[in-house]
Amino acid sequence: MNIIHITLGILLGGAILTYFANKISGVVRDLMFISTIVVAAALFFIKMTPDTVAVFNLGGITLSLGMNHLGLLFSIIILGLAVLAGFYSLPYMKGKDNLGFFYMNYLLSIFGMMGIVMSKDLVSFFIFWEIMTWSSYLIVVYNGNKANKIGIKYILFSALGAYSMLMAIVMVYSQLHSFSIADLSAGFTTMPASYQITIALLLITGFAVKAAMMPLHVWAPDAYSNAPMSYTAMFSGALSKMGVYGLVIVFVTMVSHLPQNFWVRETIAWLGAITAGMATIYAIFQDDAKKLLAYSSVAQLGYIITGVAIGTEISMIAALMLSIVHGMFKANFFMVVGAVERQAGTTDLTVLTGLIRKMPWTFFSALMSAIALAGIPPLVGYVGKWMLYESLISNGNYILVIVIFFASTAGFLYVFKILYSIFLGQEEPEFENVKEAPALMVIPMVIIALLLGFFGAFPGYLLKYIDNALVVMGYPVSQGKWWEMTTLFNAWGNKVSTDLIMYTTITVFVTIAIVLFYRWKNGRYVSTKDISLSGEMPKEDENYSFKLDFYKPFERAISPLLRYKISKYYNEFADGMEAFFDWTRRIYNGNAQTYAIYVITFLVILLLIANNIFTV
Amino acid sequence: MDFLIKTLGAIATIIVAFIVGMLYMGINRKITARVQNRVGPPVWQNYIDALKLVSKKTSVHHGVMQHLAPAFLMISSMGTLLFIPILRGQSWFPNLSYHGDLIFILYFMVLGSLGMALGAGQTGNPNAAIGITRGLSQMVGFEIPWVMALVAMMIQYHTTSISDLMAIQQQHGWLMFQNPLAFLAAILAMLGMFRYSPFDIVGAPAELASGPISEFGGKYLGLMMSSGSIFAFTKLTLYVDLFMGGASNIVVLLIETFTLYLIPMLYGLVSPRYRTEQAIRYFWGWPTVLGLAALVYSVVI
Amino acid sequence: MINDKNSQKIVDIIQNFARKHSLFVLAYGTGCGAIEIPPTMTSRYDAERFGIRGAATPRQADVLLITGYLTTKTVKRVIRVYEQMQDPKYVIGFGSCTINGGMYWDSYNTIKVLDRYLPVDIYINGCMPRPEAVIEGFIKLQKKIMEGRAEGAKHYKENLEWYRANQKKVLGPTTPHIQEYNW
Amino acid sequence: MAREKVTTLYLGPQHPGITGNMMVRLKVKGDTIVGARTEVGYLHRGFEKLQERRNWLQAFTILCRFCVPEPDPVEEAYALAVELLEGREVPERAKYIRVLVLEMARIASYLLWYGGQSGSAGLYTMGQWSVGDRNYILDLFEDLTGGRVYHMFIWPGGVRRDLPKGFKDKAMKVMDYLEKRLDDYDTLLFENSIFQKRAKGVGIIDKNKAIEWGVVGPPLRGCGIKSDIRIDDPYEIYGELYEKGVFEVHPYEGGDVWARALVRRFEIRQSIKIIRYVLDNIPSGDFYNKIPNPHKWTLPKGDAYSRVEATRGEIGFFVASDGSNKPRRTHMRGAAYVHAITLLENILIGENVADVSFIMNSLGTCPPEIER
Amino acid sequence: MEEKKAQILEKLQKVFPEISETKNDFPYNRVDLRIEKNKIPAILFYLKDEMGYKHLVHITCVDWLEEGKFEVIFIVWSPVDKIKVFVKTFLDRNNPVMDNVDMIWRQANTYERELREMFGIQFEGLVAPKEFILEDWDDMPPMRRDFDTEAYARKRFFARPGREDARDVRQTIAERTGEEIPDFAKKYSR
Repeated sequence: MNIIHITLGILLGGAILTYFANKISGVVRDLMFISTIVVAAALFFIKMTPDTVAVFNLGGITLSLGMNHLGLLFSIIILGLAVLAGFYSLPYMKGKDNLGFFYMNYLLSIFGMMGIVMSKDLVSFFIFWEIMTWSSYLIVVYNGNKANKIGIKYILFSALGAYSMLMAIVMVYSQLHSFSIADLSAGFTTMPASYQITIALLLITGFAVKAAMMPLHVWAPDAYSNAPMSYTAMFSGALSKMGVYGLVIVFVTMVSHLPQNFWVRETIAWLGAITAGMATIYAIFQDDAKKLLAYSSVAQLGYIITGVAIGTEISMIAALMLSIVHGMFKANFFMVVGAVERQAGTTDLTVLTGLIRKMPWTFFSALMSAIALAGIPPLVGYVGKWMLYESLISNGNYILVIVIFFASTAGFLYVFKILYSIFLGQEEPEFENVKEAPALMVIPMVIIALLLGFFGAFPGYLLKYIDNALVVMGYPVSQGKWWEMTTLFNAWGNKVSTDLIMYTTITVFVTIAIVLFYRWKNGRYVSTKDISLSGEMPKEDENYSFKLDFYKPFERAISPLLRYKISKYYNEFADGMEAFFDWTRRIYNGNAQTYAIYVITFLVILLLIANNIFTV
Repeated sequence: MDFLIKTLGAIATIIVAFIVGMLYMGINRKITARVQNRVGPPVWQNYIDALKLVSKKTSVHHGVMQHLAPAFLMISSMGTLLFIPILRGQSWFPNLSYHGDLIFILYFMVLGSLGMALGAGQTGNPNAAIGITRGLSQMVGFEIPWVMALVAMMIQYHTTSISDLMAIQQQHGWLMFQNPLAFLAAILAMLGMFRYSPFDIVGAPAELASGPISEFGGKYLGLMMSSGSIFAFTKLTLYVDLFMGGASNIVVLLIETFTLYLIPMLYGLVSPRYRTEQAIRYFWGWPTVLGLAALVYSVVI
Repeated sequence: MINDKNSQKIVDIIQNFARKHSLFVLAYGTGCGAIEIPPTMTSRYDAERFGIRGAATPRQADVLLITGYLTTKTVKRVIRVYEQMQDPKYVIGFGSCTINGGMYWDSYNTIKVLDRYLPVDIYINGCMPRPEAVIEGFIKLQKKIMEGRAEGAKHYKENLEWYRANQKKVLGPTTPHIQEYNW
Repeated sequence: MAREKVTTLYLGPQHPGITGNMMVRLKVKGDTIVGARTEVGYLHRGFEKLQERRNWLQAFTILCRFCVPEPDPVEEAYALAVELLEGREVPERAKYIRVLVLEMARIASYLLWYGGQSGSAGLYTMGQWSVGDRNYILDLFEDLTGGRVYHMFIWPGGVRRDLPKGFKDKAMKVMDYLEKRLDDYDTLLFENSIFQKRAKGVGIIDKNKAIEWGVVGPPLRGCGIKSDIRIDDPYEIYGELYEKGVFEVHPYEGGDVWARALVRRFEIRQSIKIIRYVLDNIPSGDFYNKIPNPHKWTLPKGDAYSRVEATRGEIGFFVASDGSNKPRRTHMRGAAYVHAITLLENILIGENVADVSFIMNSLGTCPPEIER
Repeated sequence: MEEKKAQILEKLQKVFPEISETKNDFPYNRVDLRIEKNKIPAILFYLKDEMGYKHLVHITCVDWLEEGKFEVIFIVWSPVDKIKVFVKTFLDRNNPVMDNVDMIWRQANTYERELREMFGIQFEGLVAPKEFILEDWDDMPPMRRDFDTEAYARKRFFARPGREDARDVRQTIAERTGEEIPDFAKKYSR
């Protein structure tokens, strides 16, 4: 009985108890839910030491779990976000139906994720992966019938990923007669070359689905935007990182030994960059805050995939840094949108307007997340971006830099769009009674916002963990070579001092703010109706906020690019696929029993594998 | 003591930048007037304008973001100034130039635009919002050739530090001759960066009634004007550092920056304004081709 | 230190000097006088010599130049624009029509006496005043500013009720709510 | 009331881009215009009512305020209408002087247009040059009429004054100067690729519908239709001049801003040619067929309508008399009356916000002649 | 030109026997005709579509107060014939209602809005915002003959002293300052 048993046990037990507590009363359920997360997280962070190992026995298969520094890094993201989003979801989900079910799945998906990062063999990895997938699927369809189609898209793509992963596992087992990941990385080079490349590609496919890489991203925007926002914070912030986690392992342990190493890396890096570019462009033209952020998540994951795929030391640091930071600011952004949805009743950017004075704290955290998302110094989003660029440039991927840079610059466009449309612009009477979100929702957001600033000045606190994780993966210690507590280095020895940047920024800002506040009484607040409308009076039925087709000129400029709109073909493809797999729908119809059958089928297959049925 | 000297040096740098930037804008107005067959205002007109704007008795705002917009602008103008070397090999102006590099500068220069955009957005003026969308779109346009030129230089000399680039130019000669393609791409991007005609689409008066700044008056406008002049000097100094090897004393610096400043100014005098999409396509046309050529050149060399 | 009377005087002189030499004129051609503004601003007459330049919106402007007659429909807009301008602000009545109605003395749609509705600092007479006259008017205004006598805005603030009553008389009971003017 | 989703953008009345004191209420989606409505009335002085209260000659003094950039064609239209109504003959010399004045006004107005068109596109140097050079024409006017902007020169029955001494030399000098300058303008504006990019394909008027829609003047000639009141419905000596080949009327195909700009570029040179010819060939004789005491000057009952080609297009003047010494009714039709309202509202749909002011300038919108 | 003018009238009279009064003895290219108000759209359609009078020059109205009538005049022009046709009709001043013609020429819409506002003529089926030029107008339509603009201006606006009697400014100045009006000035003053 060690901390791994305890954590997983608390999470699993908490999930079941929460479901039953719902029958008793809502308060008990909420308490159960939040205490499960908090206790699990607290125990985990206090007690967990790397190299802890645990073994479960499950019907003939031995599931071995363990913790290393890479897993620890990702569990920081998972549990950290889980605590914050857990508190957030209490007021957010208040008054909705079927909450026991929701919270159970919530906890189950955390359970799944924690299992993944602790898995030491492929079977347990796969089992936890599926638990995570199903629980997240059930939350995606939680919002009702409309979500069903979206859920089917999600589960179809996940199944694709799962099947390819399963196939890879079968192939590994057929070669090595072991499920252990350690054995896999040790014995990978002994496999035939064709097996090596096939296994690597299959696993990459499986993980790329979760990480929403470009050809496989189609499910992501819908699924992200349809789950309740308190879960999407987890979904986009942590769950998608499981794909990154898988990719990191694949690239470190397998791809680097491949003879086709270079081409695989380049291809995936380019796919990541194209994901970033295209998803950014789609995000720019979204009119719904959730959709916009969903596409933005896809774009950010594109940077991370590129970083992972390049696979040099600094690019790996960059990718992991970006993973953590993306988890923070994107979770925060989704929470902001959730707060706005709860308070103002909509997330339609063409309807929302002028909430800044109603929801100042929400705006503050949105602003901080936006600056971090755009990668602007002095916030922490900059650190990862900087390292990514440096790695790409020093690695010779010059055109890739330009593509990523384009995506990043175009990112300012949607960042501004979402901030402007929700919080700025005209203050209209229909949002007159909007209030700031409850404290339980605001505090997690503000905490993340402040953390973004803190890590911006002292990125070393995060880089320390990343460094440990890299050492586990076989990279040399990078502290002092690539970073110090407040300084970043590139391949040529040039450096950036983050704390100085932060201090300078704050000094200038505060000085000018004092100048501005001097003789404060000369300034006067006027309402947004008192603007110079060319001398005309504003009319009630006319709209002076600029909302529709926000980036029309940009759209016109890139219209040659948009002509080959991939999503169009994808939609056709997806439609065709849905029609073709019409019978599949009967299986994936959202009915619990069918999923039970699905689960059992997978387990049976696994058991069969375990008992050497498929031995070649 | 060291800290004190640095602080004083930083303040001195900012003051010099303010004075020189304002002076350049005054000279710009004077030259514009001469080209237009006029006498034009005195060169110190801009100082008077700024003083008047700051000494306005009232200034209204529509909320905290508009109130703080000049502060955000100042971060990127003053901050960038502090992170680039002003003079080469001098113990004067000892600022923070050794703690930032090109990619950092690239991003840091955007913060002001974002803050300004938020401030203008809060006014609720539709003209301001349209102006911002134009400005951000245009920024995506000119950043591409600009970053291409920078990457070309980085890979040519294997450094991202501005002071290193300056030192290298001491040995090898000016970068504008070492990699002329990158210089051309950067200069064309500079036209967009300065937002003079034909790229003054953000605040086009005849179209948007001065766009984002249409609700800013009094001290806000005055501070924004000052920030603009500091930023102009900053950008020029950055170009001088990158392509003309920096300057060893202030006179050379003034000559070099002013020569560069003439390019967007004179080009603007005889050009009508582009529409937004035309401007973006312009930047993605020849400047980007030049930038790519510069990349190829620096890889080959 | 600022509160000290003598230093306040010096500050005033500096500020008045700046205000005098930097007049941003709001681009609002209210009447036919607008036709002489382009010549005034362009190459032969070049008002920019004196620091006079155009401003696009009322927030940035110092001088409201009423170029000619004001119809009742325009009066409403002009008042709104004037109240959106920032202190200190000046009004110049341009052309005979602003002084006494000019040739529209019996028109049913134009106001005759501008200073009943807005505080006018300088009148420029003539129909139409030549660019030289316009520049002369501006220089008169500059003198007044330097002497600290161009305090139309203060007068407007102090006699707001009287002005409001006059405005109401022209604009009628359907006068729309004008944004609060309370500083 | 529910708020609309499209953004409303007011272009005017207080806006640097608007031509005069009017307003275009734009409904925009992105920066594409999906609806436009012109609102006028900011300049309505009730001129026609005031003219009814004044006698035939006093009514004339108000006229030049109808359209400020170019007052002379309005005076000409009124004089023509009164002359048609009364049947009064105009001496030959007066006709020449009138043509001289009208063409000078045309040049002045086109020079202002150069400024407006390029200023709305952000090329301020052009405006500074052309508006500055316009002062030379205004100097000539001052010499000739005593007024810089308002001339009140073309009276019913002739013109107010004869040509002053040495006027011909001065005018010829100005024309020489202007011809030189016009080449500079071409270099700066018409050969500028950015201006061409901006102007081509913007604000297109359908050629087949143009006449029905009431398009007149340079915009109609910019649609490729050869139509000019000076040759279709000739007044003064324009018919003769055209037959003698002193000036030409050249339509340009396209119907966009660029074609309209080319029309104006061509016509300003034609005006210089006309002025040269008139100054060279002006006959001697009387310049004024004197009218009786204006207070007792009555016109026969009836109505008349006169048409004059101004720079913006056709200007018409309707006068009705009840036999007394005051007009019963006067009514002016300006080109902008159609151009700035029904035409503008329709061609703006689908255009860019950036081009509104540009298109308005190319149509020659002049609000005072809409609302009078 | 004379024959052409006669032909036009002849052709029109054949199709529209209701034409009550014609006049084509002008010494220039103009033809007049008068018709019942309910035939106006028909004749304008005919002129435009069949006879090539494509260009609507003008729509105006004259208030004949003494006779109690409004005279509405449509002027059309053919670029081919180069002749103006004046189509006139009388409306009852107390009930000025007539048909809307903006489906023939859409710019007629503007003219009709003006006539509706300035004379109070109602065009049946005219779709346009109520206000065109005037804003918040509360008196009778101002272009009617019985509207006294001077009295209205006196009532509504302030007048600068010296101008309220609308007499010669020079006289006022002379009275105020004791100057003599010079003879040449007196000659031209009323």
